[in-house]
Order: sequence, then C-alpha cells, then structure tokens
Amino acid sequence: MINFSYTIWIPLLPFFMFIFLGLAGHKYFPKLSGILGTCGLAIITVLSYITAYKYFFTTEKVDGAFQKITAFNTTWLQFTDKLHIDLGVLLDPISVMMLVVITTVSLMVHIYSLGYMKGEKGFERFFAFLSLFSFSMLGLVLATNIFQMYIFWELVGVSSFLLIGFYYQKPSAVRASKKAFIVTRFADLGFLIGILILSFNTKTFDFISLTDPSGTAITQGSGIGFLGLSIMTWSMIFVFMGGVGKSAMFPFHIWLPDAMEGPTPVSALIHAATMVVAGVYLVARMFPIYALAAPVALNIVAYVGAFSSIFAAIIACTQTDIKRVLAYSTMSQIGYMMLALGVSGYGGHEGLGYMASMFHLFTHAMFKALLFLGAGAIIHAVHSNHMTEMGGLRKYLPITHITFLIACLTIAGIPPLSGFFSKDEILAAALHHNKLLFAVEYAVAGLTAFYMFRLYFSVFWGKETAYHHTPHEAPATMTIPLIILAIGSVLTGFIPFNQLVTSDGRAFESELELMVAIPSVLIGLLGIGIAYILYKKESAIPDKLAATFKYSYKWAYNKFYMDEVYLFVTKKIIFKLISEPVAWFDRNVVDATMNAIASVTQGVSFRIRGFQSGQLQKYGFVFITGAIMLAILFIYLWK
Amino acid sequence: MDILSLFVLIPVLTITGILLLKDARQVRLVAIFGMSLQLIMAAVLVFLYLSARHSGNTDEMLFVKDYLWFKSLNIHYAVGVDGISVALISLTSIVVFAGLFASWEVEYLKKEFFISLILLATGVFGFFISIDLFTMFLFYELAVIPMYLLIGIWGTGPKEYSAMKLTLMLMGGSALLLLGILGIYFNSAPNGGRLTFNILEISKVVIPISAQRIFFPLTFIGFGVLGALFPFHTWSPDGHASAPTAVSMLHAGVLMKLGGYGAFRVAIFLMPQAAKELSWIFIILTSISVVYGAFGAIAQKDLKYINAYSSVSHCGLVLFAVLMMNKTAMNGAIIQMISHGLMTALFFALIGMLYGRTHTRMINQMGGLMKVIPFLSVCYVIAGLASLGLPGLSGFVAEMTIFVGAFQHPELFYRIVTILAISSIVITAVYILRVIAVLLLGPTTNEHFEHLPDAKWFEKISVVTLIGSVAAIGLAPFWLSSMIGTSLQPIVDRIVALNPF
Amino acid sequence: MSLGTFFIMRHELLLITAALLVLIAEIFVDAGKKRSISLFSVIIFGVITLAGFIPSPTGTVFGGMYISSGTTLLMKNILNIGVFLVFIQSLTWLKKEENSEKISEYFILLIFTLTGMNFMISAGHFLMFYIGIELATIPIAALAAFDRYRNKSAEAGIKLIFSSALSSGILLYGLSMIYGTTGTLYFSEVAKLFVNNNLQILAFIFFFAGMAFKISIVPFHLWTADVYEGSPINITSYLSVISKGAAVFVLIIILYTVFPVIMGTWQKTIYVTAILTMTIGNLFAIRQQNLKRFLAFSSISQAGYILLGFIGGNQLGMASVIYYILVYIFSNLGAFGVVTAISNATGKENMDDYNGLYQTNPKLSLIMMLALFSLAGIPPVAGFFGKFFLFTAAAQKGFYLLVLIAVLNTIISLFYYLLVVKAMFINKNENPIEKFRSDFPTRFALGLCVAGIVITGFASIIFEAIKNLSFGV
Amino acid sequence: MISNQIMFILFSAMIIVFSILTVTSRKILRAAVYLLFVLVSTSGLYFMLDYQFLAAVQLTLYAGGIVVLIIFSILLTSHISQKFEPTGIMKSVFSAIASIAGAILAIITILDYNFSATAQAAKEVDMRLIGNSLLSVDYDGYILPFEVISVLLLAAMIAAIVIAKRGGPEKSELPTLKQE
Amino acid sequence: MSTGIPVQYFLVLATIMFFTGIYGFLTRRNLITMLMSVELILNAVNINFLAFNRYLYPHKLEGMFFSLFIIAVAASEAAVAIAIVINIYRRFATINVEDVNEMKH
Repeated sequence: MINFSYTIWIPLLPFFMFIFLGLAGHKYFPKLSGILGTCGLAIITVLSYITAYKYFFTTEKVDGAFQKITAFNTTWLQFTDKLHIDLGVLLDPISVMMLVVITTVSLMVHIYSLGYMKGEKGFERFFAFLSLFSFSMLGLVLATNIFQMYIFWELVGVSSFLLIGFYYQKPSAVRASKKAFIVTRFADLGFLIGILILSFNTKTFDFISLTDPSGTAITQGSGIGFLGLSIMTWSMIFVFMGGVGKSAMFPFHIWLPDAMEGPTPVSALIHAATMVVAGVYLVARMFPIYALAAPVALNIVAYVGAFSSIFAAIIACTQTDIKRVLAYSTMSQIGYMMLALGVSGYGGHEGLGYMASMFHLFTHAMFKALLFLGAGAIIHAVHSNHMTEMGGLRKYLPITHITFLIACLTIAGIPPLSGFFSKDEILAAALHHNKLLFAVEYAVAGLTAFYMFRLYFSVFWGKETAYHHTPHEAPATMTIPLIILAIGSVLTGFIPFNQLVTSDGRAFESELELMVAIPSVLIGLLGIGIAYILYKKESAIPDKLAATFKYSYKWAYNKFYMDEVYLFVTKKIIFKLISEPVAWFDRNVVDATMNAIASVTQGVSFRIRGFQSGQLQKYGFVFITGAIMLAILFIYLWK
Repeated sequence: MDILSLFVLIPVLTITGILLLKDARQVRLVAIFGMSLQLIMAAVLVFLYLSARHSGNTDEMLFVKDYLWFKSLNIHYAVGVDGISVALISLTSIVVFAGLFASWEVEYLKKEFFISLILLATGVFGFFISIDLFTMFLFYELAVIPMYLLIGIWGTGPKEYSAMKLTLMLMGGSALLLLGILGIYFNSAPNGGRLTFNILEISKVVIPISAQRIFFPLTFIGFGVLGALFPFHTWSPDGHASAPTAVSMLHAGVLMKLGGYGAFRVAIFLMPQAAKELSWIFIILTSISVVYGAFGAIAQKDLKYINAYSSVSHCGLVLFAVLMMNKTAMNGAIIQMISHGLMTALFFALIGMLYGRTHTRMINQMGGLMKVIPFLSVCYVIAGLASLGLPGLSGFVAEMTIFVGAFQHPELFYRIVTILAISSIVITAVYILRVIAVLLLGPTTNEHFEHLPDAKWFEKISVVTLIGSVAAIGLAPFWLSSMIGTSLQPIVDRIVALNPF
Repeated sequence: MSLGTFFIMRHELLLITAALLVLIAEIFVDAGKKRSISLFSVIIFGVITLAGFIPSPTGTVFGGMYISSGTTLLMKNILNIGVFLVFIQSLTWLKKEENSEKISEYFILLIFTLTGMNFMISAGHFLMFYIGIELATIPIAALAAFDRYRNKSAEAGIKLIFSSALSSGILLYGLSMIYGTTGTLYFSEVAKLFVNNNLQILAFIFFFAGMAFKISIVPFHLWTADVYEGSPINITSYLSVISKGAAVFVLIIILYTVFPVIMGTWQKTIYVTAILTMTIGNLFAIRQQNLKRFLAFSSISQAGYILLGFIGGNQLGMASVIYYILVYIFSNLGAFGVVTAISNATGKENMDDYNGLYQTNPKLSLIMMLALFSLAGIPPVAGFFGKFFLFTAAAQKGFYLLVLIAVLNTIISLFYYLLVVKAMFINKNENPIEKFRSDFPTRFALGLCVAGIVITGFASIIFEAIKNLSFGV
Repeated sequence: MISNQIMFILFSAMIIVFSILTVTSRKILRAAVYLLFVLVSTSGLYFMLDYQFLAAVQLTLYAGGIVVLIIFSILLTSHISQKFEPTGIMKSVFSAIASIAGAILAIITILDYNFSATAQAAKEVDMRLIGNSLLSVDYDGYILPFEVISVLLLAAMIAAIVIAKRGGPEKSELPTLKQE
Repeated sequence: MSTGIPVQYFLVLATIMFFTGIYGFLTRRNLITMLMSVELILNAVNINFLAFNRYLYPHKLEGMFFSLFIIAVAASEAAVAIAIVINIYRRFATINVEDVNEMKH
C-alpha cells in the first residue's frame, strides 16, 4: 500500500497561504503575494500529479477495481456516536481526477492573473481569495464524508462570493455576488436537508459506507416511504438541489451570468472549470445511491441537465456580452454532464454515462478555462465585454486568436480535439438510454457550435472596429497559460477514461460509436457554417432574423425573464409580502400588546383616581361598604 | 477560598477598587485589570476542569463548594461547574473583556458606567457558577437590573422607554421564574425528606408530574423571556437599539444566554417529563422565533435592530435545540449560545464603532465603508459570515450540531419543524448580505465618510479577541463539543431515563 | 406581683419612664435650651433600644392581660430600632425655629404611641389590645397636625383622627360580637371558644377591618395617602413604618393565636384583600408626583405583599413577615430619610425636583436607589430576601396563584420605583437641587439604614433568629 | 315585666328617634342637644340592665363631659343658628343604602344566632366588686388597662396641647377664607 | 329589671344606633356633627357589651369594664379630635368636611 498521507498538504497549503496572505499580505509584501500564491499552487500541482500517477498507475487494484483510499481522516466534530464530521482525504478515481483538474486550471489562472491583475488595487487580496478558493475546492473533492463536502461546499460558495464581489465598489459586482451567494445558499439548504434525511436513515455521513453498493445504506434505503417516494429518493432529490444550485442548473442558474462581474480569471477558474462542476461531482460521488437506490432522483438529474443545456444554449445564441455567452455555454455544458450522469447505470458498460460525464468534465475544464482566459485577454485588450464593440481582433491578438479558435473547435466537437471524444460518449450514453434526451442533446451540440462561432467570428473577424487604443497582445504571463491549456484541450481527448474513471472503479471497453460520432460532427459543422455565413462579415441577416422571430428572440435575449422572476420573488414576496408584514406585525401587534398592557395599567390607574377623592366621608363610605361587602362575601357567598 | 467564588469576588473587588479611586482617569485601567484577571481565571478554570476530567473525575459537577446560608429554608450558597458552565464562563469573560475595550471612550459618568457594567458581569458569573436555585435566581436578577441604568443613562435614542421596557419585561420573566423555582422547591422532596434548592439534589428525585406540568411552563417562559422567546422578545430590539455598545454586547452576548442556560439547566433538566409532554408548544413558539426573527431582520434599516432580530432568531434556535432533548441538539444549543454570544458581541462592538464614526446606524445612510475603514469592514464581514453559518467560524458548528441533533428526533413532527427552522439559514444569509452590501460595499456615497479613521488600538483588541474566539471555535470545535458533551451525558441520561422514547 | 413582672414588662415601663423623663426635662430646661431635649431624648431612647436586647424572662402576667414571649420581645426590639432611626432622622427637622417649642411633646407623644404599640403586641386581652391601639393612634393624629401653620398638616390630622375613630367603632362592634358569642375577651379563651358561625365571621370581619385600617389594607386604606402627604415628614415615616409594622405584628399574632379556628375564613379574607391591596396600591402609586404620597401608595402595596406571609398560617409565614418588617423599616426609612434630608434642605418633595439629583448629590441618590431597590425586591439588597421569603411562605401552603399575582405586581412596583431612579439618574434638569451636605444625624441615620439594607439580607443569622422565635397556627 | 317592656320601648324609641335626628338635623346646636338626649336615654337602658355605676359614668362623662366639649367647640366654630346646607342627594342615598344594608346584615346575622344564657349565677354589681376588679392583678382584674388608660389620657392631654400650642409662623389670627 | 326583654332587642337597638351613627358619619358635613356620630357609634357598642354581659355572661364584668374604658377612650379621642377641628377651623375658616380636601388623587 502506498502511503498517501502527504496528500493532506494539498488542501492545507493553500489554506495557510490564504491565512498568510490575508493577514500579512496587505501590509508587508503586496507585490510579492502573487508570486507566493502561484508558487504555493505550483507545489500542490506537482503533488497532485504525483498523486494521480501513483494512484492510477502504481496502486494495486483489488478485484480489478480502483480502491477508495482514505489517506487521512480525523474527527472534527462529534455529533453522536455514529454521526461525526470528519475531515480527511479520500482518494478514488474521481477525486484524483478532480485534483488534477483543479490544480492545473488553478495554476494556469494564477499565472495568468499575475499579468491580468497587475496593478489592481487589492492584488494581494485577490491571491488570498484564490488560495482560499483552491483550499475549499480541494477540500470539497477530497471529502471523506458528505458533511465535509457540505462544509467545503459552503466555503467555495463564500470564496466565489468574495471573488465575484472583488470589485466591491462596483454596484453591479456587489449585486452579483450577493445574488450568487443567496441563490446557492438556498440550494444548499436543500443539500443540508438531504444530508439530514440521509444521515437520519443511514446513521452515517461516510462516503465509503454510504456508497458501498452492498452496504446497508443502499440496500435498505429504498424501503421507507414518504409521499410515494422512498426516503432515499427524497434525500437524493434534496441533495441534488444543492448540486443544481452550485452547478447553475435551471432554475438556480440565474446567478451564473451575473457572476461574470468578477475578474475574468475568476470566471475561468470558478465559474467555468471547477466550482460549477461541483454539482456534477456531487452526483457522481453519490452515484451508487442514485443509480441503485434512487432511480427517480437520477431521472430528475437527467431531465434537469437536458433542459438546462438546451435552455442555456438558446440564450447563449442571443447574448452579446462575451463572458455571458461563455457563462451560458458553461451552463449548457454542465447540463450535458448532468444528463450523462442521469442516463448512466451502475457498473460496466452501463456506466458509460458516468464515465462520459467525468470525461466531459475534464475536457470541459480545459477548454472552458481556455475560452475564459482568452476572453480575458480580449477584454484586457479592448476594455469591453461587448461583441458589438469588437471585431477583426485576429490581427492584434494572434496568440489569443489561435488558442481561442482551438477552444471553439473543441467545444464544437470537432475531431480529434478532446471535446469531440467526451461529447460523443455522452451522446452515445443518451442514445442508449433515452431517445428524447438524445435528440435534445443533439440539437444542443449544433447550437453550441453555432453560438461559439458566432462569438469567434464577431470578435476576431467581422466588422473593423475603431479602437481608442490599439489593442495589443497580452503579456507572456497571460499567453503562456493560454498555450498550455490549448495543448491540454487538444490532447486530453486521448486519455483513456474508460480505463481510469468509471462508475464502479473497474475498467470497461468502449469504442467510438460512429453512429453517433458522425452526425454529431456534422451538426457541429453545420452550426459553424451558419455562424460563418452570418457573422464572418458584417451582415444584416442576424438583425433580420432577430426581427423575424421578434418575440422568441426577445424572450431569449432577456434570458426568458428568469431574472425578473427572481426579482419578483425576492423583492415582492420575501421583502414586501413576508418581511415587512413580519416587521409590522412585530411592532404593531406583538410589541403593541406589551405596550398595551402598560398603557392599560396606566389608564386604569388614571380612571380609578376618583377613589382617592380627598373627601373624608367618601373614604368612610368605602371603608364601610368594604367591610360590609367582605362580611357578605364570607358569610353568604364564599363560606 | 474556592476557585469558583473568585469569579464573583474578582468583579466585586474590581468594583470596590473603582469606587475607591479618586482619579477618574484610572477607572478603565482598574476595570480592565480586573477583567483581564477574570479572563485569565477563566482560562485557568478551563485548564483545571479539563485536567480534572482527564484524571478521571466523573462527577457531574466539579469544584463543588457548598456553604449553608439560610438553614431553615435549606438555602445554600452552592457553586459548581460542569463543562457547560465552564464554557459559558469563558464566553462571559471574553465578552466582558472585549466589552471593556469597546467602551474605552465612554466619558460621561465613567466610573458609574464601569461599575454597572461589572456588576452586570458579576450577576452573570454568579449565575453560571450557581447550582442552588436561590443563588441562581439572585444572580439572575442582579444581572438584569444594572441594565436599566446602563441603557437609561448611557443609551441613545428613546433610551428611557427602551430601558424601562426591557427591565420590566425581563423582570416579568423573572417573576414567573420565581414562581417556578418555588414550585420546584416545594416539590423537591416528594418522598419526604428535606426540601432543597440544590439542582443536583433535586435531580436525584422525580418531581411529581402534576407539579411539573404547572412549573415547567412557568420556568421555561421565565427563562424564555430572557432568551427572546416569541412573543416575549420585543424588549430585545428596542433594548439593544438604545443600549450603549458594551451593554449591547454584554446583553446580547451573555445575558440572553442566561435564558437558554436556565431553560436547559433548570426547566428541562429538573422537569424532563413535562418538558417532553409540552415541548411541542414551545417547539412551535421557538421555531416561530427562529424564522420570524430572521424575517423581521430583513425589513429593518437600523443596524442594531437588524442584529436584535437576528439575535431573536439565533437565541430561538438555542431554546429550540434545548427542547429537542437529545444530546446532540443540546450540545448544539450550548455551542450556539457561545457562538452567538461571541459573534453578536462582535457585531454590536462593530456597530458601536461604526456609529461612533458615522453617527448613524441607518444602513441606507451609509455605504461604501469598506474602502474607508477596511479593518472594521472586514471584521464586519467576518462577523456576518459567522452569523450566517460559514464553516470555519463558530456559527456553522453550532447550527449544524443543532440541526443534526434536532433531526434525530424520533417523531416526524419535530423533524419537519426542524426543516422549517433550517430554512432560517437562507433568510439569515439574505439579511446579512444585504447589510454587508449596502453598508460596506459599493461606492462611498457620503462625502463625510471619506476621511473616517479606521480602528484604534483598543478597538482592535476588542474585535480581534472576539474574532479569534469565533474562529477558534469554528476551526477546532471538537474540544469544546466534547467538553460540553461529556457534561451533557448525565443530563441526557436522566432525561432519557425518565422519558423512554 | 413581683419584680419579675416589671422585668417582663420592661419595654413598656422603660418607655413610660423615658417619656416622663422627657416631660421632666421639659419642665426643668430653660426656654432657650429646649433643643438639647432632642439630643437627650435620642440618647435615652438609644439606651432603651439597647436595653431591649437584654435577655429577659418571658411569661404571662396580670392574669393573662399581658403576654410576653420571645416573639413579642423581638417585635418590640424591631420597632425600637425603627423608632430610634426615626428619632435620629427628625433631629434636623426639630431644629427648625417653628418646632422649638414642641420638641419634648414630639418625643413624648411618639414614645407614648410606641408604648401603646408594645401593649398592643403584648396584649392577652382585647381590652388591652383596644387601649393599646388607641394609645398608638390618638397621639399620632395630633402629631400629624403638628405643623399648625400648614393646612395640609391639619387636614392630615383630621383625616387620621376621624378615620381612626370610625375604624375603631367598627372594630369595637366586632369585638362586642366576639364577646357576645364567646363570653370572654381573653385571647387564650377566645381561641378555644371560637367556632365558625356567621355572627363570628361578621365579628371577625369587623375586627379585621379595624386592623386593616392600621395596616392600610385596601379598601380600608384611603386615609393613608392624604395623611402621609400632609403630615410632617418624620411623622409620615413613623406612620408608614412603625405604626404599620406594629399593626402587622399584632394582626399576625392575633390571627395565629386567637383565630386559628376560622383560619379558612381569614385566609380567604387575606387572599382577597392582599390582591386588592397590592394592585390598588401599585396602580395609584404609578401616577404620584409628590414623593411622600408616592411612598404612601408604595407602602400600601408593600402591605399587600406582607399579607402573603400571613396567609399560610405557618411558622415560615410569621418569620417572613417579621423579617420583612425589619427590612421594610430599613428600606422605607432609607427612602424617607433621603426625602427628609432634601425636604429639610430645600423644601422640595416632588419627583420633578429630583431630576438630575445624581449630578449634584450622588450619595443621596445612591441611598435612595438602594432603598427603592430594596422596596422593589431587587437583589442583592435585603428587600429581595424579604420578598422571597414572603412568597415562599405563601407558596409553602400552595397559594401559587396569589404568589403569581404578587410577583406580577412587583413588576408594576418596579416600574414606579424606577421612575424615581430615572428622575435622579437619567433625567436632565436645568436647575437641579443644589449640592448640600447633610448634618451628622441625617448621615448617621442614613448610614444605619444602608447598613441595614445591605446586611439584613446577607446575614442569614438574622432571619434564622427570627424564624426560631416565630410560630405557626 | 310589662313595665320593663314599656320602659325598654320608651328608651329605645327615644334612642332611635334622637339618633336619627342627631344625624339629620340641620341645626348644629339642636343636633348636639339630640345627642344629649340619646346619651341620657342610653344611661336609662344601663339602669335597666342594673349597671348603675356605668349609667352614672355615662351621665357624667358622656353627657356631661363630651357633650359640653362638643357644645363649646360648636360655639367656637359656628353660629348658633347656622343652618347646614342639605346633604347632597347622592351622598345621602348611597350612605343610607350602605348603612341600611349593614344594619340588615348585622340584624339578620344576630337574629340568626342562638344566644344561650349561661347557667352561671349573676354577680351582684356593687362598687366594691368594681373597685376590686379594677385594681386586681389577677385573672379578671383590670389594673393594667386602668394604668394604661391613664397614660392614654396623659397622651391625649399632651396631644391636645401640642395642637393648641403656639409655635411656628402663624398666618394670621383671623382665618382667611379658603382659596379655591 | 330586664326580665321579659330578649337580649336580641338590645342588640337590634344597638345595631340600628350604630348604623345611624355610621350614616351620620358619612353624610354630616360638619366635622363636629361627624364627631357626634362617632359618639353614637361608640354608644351603640357600649349597649352591646352591657347587654351581653348582663344576659349571657353575668358572672364576670368584662363587658361592663370594656364599656367603661370605651367611654374613657372616647373622651380622650373627642378631646384630641376637637383640638384638631379647631385647628382646622383656624386654617380653613370652615369646618365643612367637604372643603378639607387639599390633598387628593
């Protein structure tokens, strides 16, 4: 057995870095903190790669399956004898894979930020927050139990909040960060309730015992029912609610486009590559339960994923802010992953969807980070987010152009780039499972190609725009990560995921299904072609199209008015319909009752002052009547 | 002299010292000296306690001292602590310590201010060390009454009204409590023998269930008033809003904890059967407190009101958890008391400091303070995050323990109510973020705010002490949790023995 | 008849002697030096107070007319302490020019009243009781009208004497019925012969009304406020503390020893009147501006609380009542002492005048606050213990509802006590009462009161001693 | 027998009638005289009950002393022929109701009670017995009250003197009309 | 001498007198007439005591002595009361009880 206990340092190092930079960075070495943070991350990236290597290639498999290795575990908080929150490191294929993804993208983003954030106020704060995020995200994926996951789940939420609101003097950034936090918090409520229901029935938080296919949790969990569904299904639906929030699935997706107010490297890291896939990771982590004990919940996962992906893809076609396009694209792609999980079964080839999902997660992290960083470079050059203010940038930004093109081709699923492989697996899995979902995803593939190339053509080709300052290529700290990620996007498709990351840890055989692959490439090319026609050169056709489908366009452009619904719920319902009445009730009913007691007392006091009339004879009268009344009372009435 | 009585003696000596001072300038030095000593004593107590436990002492209460006081009524001055009291004593020392630094700049009737403040602390310390109901009650009232002067003299806004309301409502609570205590006393020897006020002795017998049914609600509501139980919480917003900084800190941070502690130690521990029988009523009330307080906070504009309603919500959670009557939930309740004590004290300290600079507490009149006074603002954010239950800070530990514990309740009704209570964490997030967003973030709206000074050294001490404690509990909750848990065991055993589920 | 008899009666005899000594002094002291009489009287009285604590035999003399027991001695000693404090407090007032001619009368009359109270307490026969009560009332009426130049004082006198005449008429009617139904007026015999019939209940109620008048129990209390307000302030404190305390002592002794048979009836009577007394007293007190009047209503509500100690008919009840009276003496005299000091120095008696008092006279304010807190029953001062024991005594016999009403009433009372505290500490005033320094006797008396307020509570030995001397039905 | 009853009826009628006149007469001096008649009639009852000593005391102390005191004070404070304004109607009605209710209550209760005479023989009430009892220190002896009442009388004397004594700032000898 | 007359007669008589006195006390405006009413009250009580003593408990003289003392006390009470009444007259220039109400509420 290989000793993995050093892996505890993978999350801890960024944590200490955060404390260190957070407390001391501002005063003592504001300039150096970027380098320090990057170095720290470089170390853990190396550690992660070593771990991945050791785990996948040197650790012995038992019974042909990768083992779940608890590299480190300590009790953090004891609830009851059985229920306790542990903090530890759990290594299994998906967590190791996530280690690689997170550290890679994070390192790239760190390096990129050295250039991108240079000279910004709060440079050291930015790196401190990045470290905090890295710590939280690593803690999340390495969690040994669901409660640890929840802890880090919250922590990534807050790091996301802090980073979205990095430009805290910008009202839109503040609003966006608030919205992101509250929406995900609401979703996390479901997660927490799910955990509670789960733990109440299984009496454990521990992943290994929870997800053991022959363990009590799964075998007994489907029994007890509530409202027609088994308790386990309920708990999994609630848990999934957390995933929906974090992964920006419909209907909790509304925070994601706004989150683009954050600095672009942050969008790349958190809102494209890592944090937003936490929901996918969560479902994958709990996959045996979903697949074996809560199939209804798994179906919900599939449909939510499918709906989100097409929903987002449609919106993405109409947006003009490049980051927003990318954000919806992210949502759409995560929908893919969710769908893949949803259509997967457990074990062997049945688990194709699971593998495909993880595969897509991996490749998506590469190319989406690349897209965002590329977008960052563009924004860096033109100081605007809007496609309408760009055009013909290929001349000014050659490296960005090339890498961006690679990324676009990848996401469009053009072979032999990585996106092709992973998307193909997903479509294959969907086809085997559910034709409707397959059709949806097939359409989404076309839409994806279309809107990505719409973006690409608008920015790098299209009309010649006059710029105030001539755009120039980003510095090396920014271009190097682009190149590295581009290489990654190209190559990662060849990683044999079916050997490494599978639903039951055992390798299975899967081949490229040409029946799926060819049509998907074709529809990708179709999308690219339409985009080429419409956006390669300045043309009036898009506007005409938009005018033709006025209402649908308007709906899509306004994101189907989801933000308005959100506003309605928060402002009108929560604030006007609940909070203000509660506050009013508190002041005017509850408090007023207390005050009324006081004023009634005083009122009575005022009313009865006539008794004390100062008239001696009235005193005597009261005296006599008092005595007589008492006598009557005790002689006749109350003896 | 036993170590526990020192906790009463040191404040008394400090007060005497302040009284004897001729020079008003040294008042705060003496006060801080005394309370620092108290803080050290608290640390020593924790150490002694843990080492005694470590060496195998399994008594329910440690360091028990018992002096006969009123022989004919069997009233004793009896002190003793278990892990719960030790934790709360530590909390009190920390908050008092921070409170003194937060009131560094009090100038008006300085001497009297510090005396009242420490007197208040004396009551609280006394309450936590007492194991005799009479002394407990004595200290309880002793803690309440200085509030009147503290708010009335040094407060702001409609201070006289608030002070009066607060005092009268709390005394109303203690009136019910008195009745409850008498009821317990006269039923403390159902099998004959000597009546007693001693909690430990009473816990060895079973109070007749008919008596429990009467006196449990009285005692629980009595303590509940101080613990801001709906609908007896309305003193809290007004009181906190009018109180000077340190008083809000102490009051919300410590005094409200007397309610939870008492409800737990007296009402439920001594009368578990009635507690179980009637808990559904109070569960409903407390869960209303939890949700209602949070919603109430959303609609407020005054920072202190927001925090007061937030306290209603959080303290409601304490009582809620206590009523669940299992070890985990109760453990959570105690941690929540400590956690809420620390972070609400932190909040009030910060609000006081902000008010001292901006002269307003209306959030809509402020904005963009982060840029101007980053230290205080960051601290405010941390406090807010603690309040909304961010992992790594104490609020999370407390809330999760409560929720997990409460959810272990075997009856479905309780679990559903728990889910309702859990929903408060979202509402909490809403109002906390709203405040942070409006108050600290965004552009600096008011030009007068451009040149506000950031925290002074004494303010930093105050704030850092509290944040340090919040973070310490949040990062390493296991020792606190196990210290409390060990002490809870006999209590829960008794409850379970009397209430087989 | 022997010397022992005299010793048994030493409280009364010493008092009469003291009164006569003052009378003689009055005759022999020159007109210009009358003021020295006050010091002389106080010293004599101090000696008597101390002498009261000398252990002495107890017993029944004059064929059962006079009973002395540990309890009565205790009560008398407590009253002595109270009167001693009142005397010291009145020294400043007596120095005034207009009082110079009447110093000795003041002392003589008060000592005679106290003698009457002592006889009342020690009575073993209703005749003694009646004469005692009259001796304790009639001179006070004259003292209430002491300030002849003030309308209010005269009004107080007339209200007191006429009310008391009416009440003693009713009391006597009741006594006549007791006599008619039992054939005796000796306490010990009445106790045996009493049965619970209608006429006796009527008799008891009338008797109770007469006593209730002295204690200011609602609805027999209406004279209280006017008389307290109008009387010279020291007489007011005497009335509110000593007079009331003595009546309480007598009533509890008589209820416990003479009327145990109709305990059910008097428990109900007390139940009703206690609730009325507390509530009405409190409700009236809320609105008062004049501090004397304020304290009058406060003392009415205090009487209501004291009744809680009666109701159980238990030993604890008597102990708590006696203890509470002791505490009440210190607390109320503390409060009155401050009012007196300020009234003497400035003539101001209104609550508004007290605004901002703490700024100018912090010590007086603190004493006032302490006294009021003691009256309100706030720890750690003695009133807290007193109230606690009263409530415990009532709860011991299961009167929880009554205790609940009482504790709720304490909240109202806390409200108005806090109003005074608020005036002194919180309210701002353009021209507060000026800073002044009280003379030695005032400070001495206040010091004693404060010591009493603080120590009586904590020193459990006091309560235990009282408990040992108390008895139940 | 009959004469007794006639005498009783006579005395009681006088007492009741004059009592009522005392409390209703609108001329103060007449009221005083009616009171005198009541007191004298009462002493007649005492004679009927064989308490000659007390009857004598009643006549001298009450009729002689107190009534004279009252008349003096009337002369000091009122004009002889002064007529009172009639009492307020409400006040009279309520007072009457209270008094009559009280009287009815008391009478019913008294008549309800079965007074049984004791079998013990009556003592002959002569002056010697009275004197002995008054000075006896034993059971049924009244020396202590006797002594105490002397203190009371002394106290009352001093009390009356205190009020009458000069001292303090007199306003004016002639009283001014009360200011509203 | 009193044979043939039941004791109740005396008691009823006394009661009527007593409550007449009370009525007077409650209605007479003049302080001196109020004092007269008090005397009526006390007189009524005396009749009670004596009737009881004679009829029911003639072997002792308690009732009689009580009456005796009541008379004495009444005398001293009247003396003090009249002194105060005269004082009132000097202060208020009236002895109408309804005007003596400077203090109220």
